[in-house]
Amino acid sequence: MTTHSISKALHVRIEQQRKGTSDFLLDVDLQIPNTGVTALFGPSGSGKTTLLRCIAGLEKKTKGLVRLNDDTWQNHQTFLAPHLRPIGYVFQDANLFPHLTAQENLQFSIKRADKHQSVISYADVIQLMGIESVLSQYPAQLSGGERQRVAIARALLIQPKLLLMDEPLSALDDALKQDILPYLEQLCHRANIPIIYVSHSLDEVIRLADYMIVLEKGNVIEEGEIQTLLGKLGTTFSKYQDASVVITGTVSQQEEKWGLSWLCFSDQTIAFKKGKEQLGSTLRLRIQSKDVSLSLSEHSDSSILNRLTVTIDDMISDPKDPSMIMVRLLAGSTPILARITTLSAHKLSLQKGQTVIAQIKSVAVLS
Amino acid sequence: MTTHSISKALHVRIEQQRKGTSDFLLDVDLQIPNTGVTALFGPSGSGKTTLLRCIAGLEKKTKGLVRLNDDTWQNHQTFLAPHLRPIGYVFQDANLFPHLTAQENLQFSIKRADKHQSVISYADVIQLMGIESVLSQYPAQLSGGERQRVAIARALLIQPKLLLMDEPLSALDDALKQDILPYLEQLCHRANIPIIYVSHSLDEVIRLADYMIVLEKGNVIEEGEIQTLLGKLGTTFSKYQDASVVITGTVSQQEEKWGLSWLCFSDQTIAFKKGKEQLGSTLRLRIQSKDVSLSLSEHSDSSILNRLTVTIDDMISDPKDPSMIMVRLLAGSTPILARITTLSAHKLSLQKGQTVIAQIKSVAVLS
Amino acid sequence: MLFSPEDIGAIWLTLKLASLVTLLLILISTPIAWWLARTQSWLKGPINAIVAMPLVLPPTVLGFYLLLFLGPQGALGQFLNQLGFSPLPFSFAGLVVASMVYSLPFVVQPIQNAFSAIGEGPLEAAATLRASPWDRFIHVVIPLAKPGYISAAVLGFAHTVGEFGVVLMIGGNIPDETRVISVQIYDHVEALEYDQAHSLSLLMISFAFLVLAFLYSVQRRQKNSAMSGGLL
Amino acid sequence: MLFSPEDIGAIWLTLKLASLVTLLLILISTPIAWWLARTQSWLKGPINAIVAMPLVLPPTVLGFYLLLFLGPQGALGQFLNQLGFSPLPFSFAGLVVASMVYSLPFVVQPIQNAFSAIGEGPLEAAATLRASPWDRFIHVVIPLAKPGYISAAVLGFAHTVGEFGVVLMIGGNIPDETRVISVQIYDHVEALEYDQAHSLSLLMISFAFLVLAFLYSVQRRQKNSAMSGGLL
Amino acid sequence: PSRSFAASLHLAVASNFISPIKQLAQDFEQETGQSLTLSFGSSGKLFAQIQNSAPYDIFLSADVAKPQALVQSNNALPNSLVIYAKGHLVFWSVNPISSTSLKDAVLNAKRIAIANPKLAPYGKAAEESLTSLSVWNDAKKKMVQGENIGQTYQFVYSQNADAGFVALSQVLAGKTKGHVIDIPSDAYQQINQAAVILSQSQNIELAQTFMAFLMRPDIQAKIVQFGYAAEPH
Ligand SMILES: Nc1ncnc2c1ncn2[C@@H]1O[C@H](COP(=O)(O)OP(=O)(O)OP(=O)(O)O)[C@@H](O)[C@H]1O
Ligand SMILES: Nc1ncnc2c1ncn2[C@@H]1O[C@H](COP(=O)(O)OP(=O)(O)OP(=O)(O)O)[C@@H](O)[C@H]1O
Ligand SMILES: [Mg+2]
Ligand SMILES: [Mg+2]
Repeated sequence: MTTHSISKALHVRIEQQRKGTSDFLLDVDLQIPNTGVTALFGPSGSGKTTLLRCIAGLEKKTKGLVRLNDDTWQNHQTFLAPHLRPIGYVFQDANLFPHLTAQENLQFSIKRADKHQSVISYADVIQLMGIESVLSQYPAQLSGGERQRVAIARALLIQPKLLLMDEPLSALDDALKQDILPYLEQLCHRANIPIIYVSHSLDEVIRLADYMIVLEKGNVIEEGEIQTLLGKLGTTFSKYQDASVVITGTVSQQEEKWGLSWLCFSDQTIAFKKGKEQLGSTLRLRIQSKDVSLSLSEHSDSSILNRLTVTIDDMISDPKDPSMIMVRLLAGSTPILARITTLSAHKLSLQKGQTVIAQIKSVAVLS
Repeated sequence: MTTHSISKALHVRIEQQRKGTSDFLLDVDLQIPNTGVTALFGPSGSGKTTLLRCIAGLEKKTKGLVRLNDDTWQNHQTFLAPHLRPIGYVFQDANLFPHLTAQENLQFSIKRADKHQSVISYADVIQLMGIESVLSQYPAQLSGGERQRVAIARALLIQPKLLLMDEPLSALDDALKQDILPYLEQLCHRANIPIIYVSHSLDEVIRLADYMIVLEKGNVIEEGEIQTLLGKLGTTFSKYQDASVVITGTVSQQEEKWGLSWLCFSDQTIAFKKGKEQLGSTLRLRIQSKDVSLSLSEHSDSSILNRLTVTIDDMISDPKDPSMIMVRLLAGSTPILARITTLSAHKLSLQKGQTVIAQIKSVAVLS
Repeated sequence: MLFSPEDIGAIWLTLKLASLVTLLLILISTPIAWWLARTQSWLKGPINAIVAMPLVLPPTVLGFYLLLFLGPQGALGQFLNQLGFSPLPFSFAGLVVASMVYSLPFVVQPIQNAFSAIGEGPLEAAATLRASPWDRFIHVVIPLAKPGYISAAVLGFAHTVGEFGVVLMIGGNIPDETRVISVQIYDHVEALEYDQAHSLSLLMISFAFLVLAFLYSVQRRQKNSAMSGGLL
Repeated sequence: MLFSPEDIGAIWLTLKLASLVTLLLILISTPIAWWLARTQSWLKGPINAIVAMPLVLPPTVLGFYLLLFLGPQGALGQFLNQLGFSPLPFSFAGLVVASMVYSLPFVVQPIQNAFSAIGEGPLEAAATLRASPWDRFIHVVIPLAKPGYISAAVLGFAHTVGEFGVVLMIGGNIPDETRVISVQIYDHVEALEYDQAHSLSLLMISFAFLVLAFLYSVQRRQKNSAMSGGLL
Repeated sequence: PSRSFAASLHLAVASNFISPIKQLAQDFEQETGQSLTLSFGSSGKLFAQIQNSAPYDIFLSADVAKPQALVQSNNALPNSLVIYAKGHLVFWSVNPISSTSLKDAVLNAKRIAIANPKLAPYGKAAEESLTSLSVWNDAKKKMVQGENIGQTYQFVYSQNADAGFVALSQVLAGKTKGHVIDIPSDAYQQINQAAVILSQSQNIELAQTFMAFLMRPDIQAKIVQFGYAAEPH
């Protein structure tokens, strides 16, 4: 291991042995950006929860270093107790106080919150989480999703400087996620609270995260900016089927009538569902590889609005699934991935360097 | 309420008041098919868990009727205790016995299993759930996902006649889901064990379920065959964005080289990733509306293999999202949904009754 | 020799009495504690209080009332007599009954608290796994209530060993039948035979210490293997 | 009048003693129980056993040893004397100390079991919510251990009220200073004043019953509102 | 802690003398205006307390041995020792006794209560009486022992024992008179109860006054009326 000296970041270098029969050893050395959302991704049992617990100081026998910005929470000689670390923690199993009602659980947090940094308002959180009507119930009287929402609210109301969230939305339906995600997104960007976010949903991760860490068997196997990781062929994501790229550009046109906006990047434009973005603002869009098809010529009688002229940069077939091939395209300098059948690639005689039309059925706005 | 007299089905007619501050009342009258998977869908707090508990007999003060096939479990005069109902139950929070190791938890189930009906083998379940290495650990020493997998294994090993699963896969990553889902699918079709499956993931639901119930505030707001529900415009699914249809047909061609098979239905053929299906067998495929694009003419130079000639049956715009329009197509008599931008529909001047080409980027095999 | 034959008789008798009483108390306290832990009835408060009642009276006085109650004029005494039982006072059986009455609260309370702490979860899980109420009780409730049972056994056993007022009264100090160690030590103290009293006390304390330390260590070891390290 | 002035003095004294002892015991048992519930040390077994030791000796004998220990010749007695304390035996303070020793296990055990049952979850949650160890203890541990505290208070109070052997030995049966009801009843019985003994016993029992029944009912009501109906 | 009782006289009294001393204390208080504080307990317990500096002025024991031992150990004033009462043993039953002969009565009874001969002088006397009638071994089998004479009385009173050897003073004090067989005083050694003034008393003068009061013929006569033996035999 090397010694790092970046000051403005969450620096975690940890070794943590799990007593027990499966000799699990978490051994990581991470520099996590101190803004935005860092996704923690990995199969069940890979050590995600253990890592969060180490950062929070809940594992006492941890060897290593934990430092947020200039504050050392833990090294070979210090160990800051968990209650002195300015974190918010959403436990995987909610972990509400059983003797307190939902409201009292929140009050517990509010009473002990950092008064100097009141970024998060009670009314906002309650309304967002939709827990108004269950506030007087005890945890045993809440549904699974209600418990989880109260737990998120509780962790937010402590006004943390670092938010650790262990699969916070797993028990929630999509509609609710759609309400809560943008708030979390906004919050972390506005309040400058870095979030470490464990999730099994690649969708959620891509939507929320700027940085990404993939764990396997206690080791970091992939780490980096989400854009970089997503654009790379052959990363762990190939496992997760829907590889994507994120493109950044400026909003160049908006049409209220059609509910669409256009993003301009690398001399190309791409249409997307209009949201609250301003004309001229910078925006990130996600393009999933499975939404991209290729054609040799441009077809104007198709319902697919986005047809970009691109060159084929690379083609990789998936060893596990020979029926599919991943094609890396360059739209100017911007990489785009297309996942097509091997048969199509053959029929169209696709070659590296060839110029083709990338038809993009739908795009998702990221921020 | 009317009196039903269908004998071969799970019949649930229940009223269940939740004591507490939020006057929650579950009031349902359902005929659930006695084979296959029935998905229970609905926002957090809508009463899904409560309904499962009532069916299992865990709520004592329930008024109503529960009948599986010809066995009455509960009516105005009888109440079969939970341990006499031949069910398997996966609790939302795993609910393993804390004093027993994972293995002992499974043994607990095996010892009490129905010996006459040993459809589910221990070795299969252990291997499938990937819990071999953690069998000697206590629940407190398991990760969230491990706990959940042990709980599924435990519920399967009781050899139930009806399986109630409350968000069984919520803590698992996609890769693991991809392993477990087909097994569950297969199991329920082979062993004729009906499953009632609570899930927040529409993907999971569509993949697994044959029948579907949508709850809201304790009431059933939608109910029916999944194919029917998915094909209907304006059902609750419009909320969940990725409406789909399911088509059934015969496998008409297979090419090992390309890893593809073709399904024939209503005089059309459609290519899909080859799996284990046999030539000539009947199969179901799912087509998501967002994967379907329309063009006025056929383009043979496109990477999109599936181009069906269809007629436009109906067009509905989403009041919440004016940028998009849902187009219902008929391929012969088979409905297909396409979600395209309003702008495209306008540009192509789409009309009811018009014949167009439906380009389908990818399809998912269901069974 | 350090101990007289009388002392040794008393030691055996005490062990027999305390073991039997503890065993019986655990058996009868279990349903009582279960009922108290689970019931929603308004009777819970009063019955809980009644269970604790024997504690409130001084042991000799309790013994006196038991004597009246169990004697030939007493309600229970006459009843038992009609059923053909020989009278309880001044017999080993009588000692057992009296000790049980007196130690009941110490056994019921820890078990009851342990039962209450279990909650619905494990019981519901067991019910969905075809475990009948009895099966659930044996294989889920009792193992989960183990710390409560250990406390109950320790308090019940120790209290029976040390008990004395009631025993003296109901037992009548009959060698090998009702003269337990506590009485024997008391006699030594009263007779100013302090040396004998010291050695018997020491024996009793050492023995009890070893038994209890062993019991608690076993419990600790098991628990450690099931739980992870502590916070705080 | 039913009760003599002496009886009434004894009643007051008993209430004072039992309340004080219960209060002090709860205070000192809390850290002991906490340590015992949380420690991984091998000392846990032995110390647990030591806490239960006072139970094993007959009360009068325990009183006798306390007398030796606290008296002018005793180790602790001499030590306290050097510190300028007046001697403990035959004083109310001595009664308090002796009763505490004797009732200690009944207070420690239920609290300890309640602490053990809490588990790490709530403590960890509190720690991540900036609650210091002390804050966690007051606002999480103690409320969650409430049933244990109630048991502890009941057993401790009742046992102190009914105790008698130790009290008689250490206290010396001095009116208004160390003559508690239990001793007073005993004296009535010895003096063959059975009527007085009966009425005092009845008073004690009724009073204790009412207090306990009230306590338990309060506990029950609170619990009901927090939990849902039972299985089984 | 307040030691307010230093002003009054504090008596440690063996439990079997509770009833008489309560009466006598009233008499003494009326006579002298001095108040008495009474503490009861078994002689053995009181002895142990006195050895550990219990704040008593006078010890009224149920035997002679313990006061003597206190004198020996300088805990009591040597020349203050007096015999203040002599016990009178009787054979007592709540129900009518089948025979007037003590021997037959003993043989006919199913359970006989006596006080522990090792601890209680009345128990020792009972043993001597039974031995002198040569029925000790027969009686032993059906014997239950009370720790003291008070418990022995309760065994008989509750009718768990058919009969027992108790003090006459108890039978006279109790409400249930029952049936009595007197035991000749030559069947057992005298049950002497001795009193001493304790060395640590701050109130020796008053203590001496009380001892004198206790031994006064009229008071002694009163004690006999309570059921104690009249004169030495
Ligand atoms: N207290 C413990 N004692 C022993 N082993 C443990 C303990 N807690 C966790 N483990 C093991 O450590 C490994 C990592 O667990 P962890 O909870 O960090 O996984 P995770 O990545 O959060 O998984 P999931 O997504 O399933 O929650 C697992 O294999 C688990 O069995
Ligand atoms: N024991 C209880 N006492 C009072 N109210 C309860 C109790 N349990 C659940 N409720 C309420 O009943 C409603 C339905 O709860 P239920 O657990 O069935 O929801 P659910 O559909 O399973 O939700 P989720 O997806 O969040 O698990 C909720 O509003 C909840 O607050
Ligand atoms: Mg985890
Ligand atoms: Mg639920």
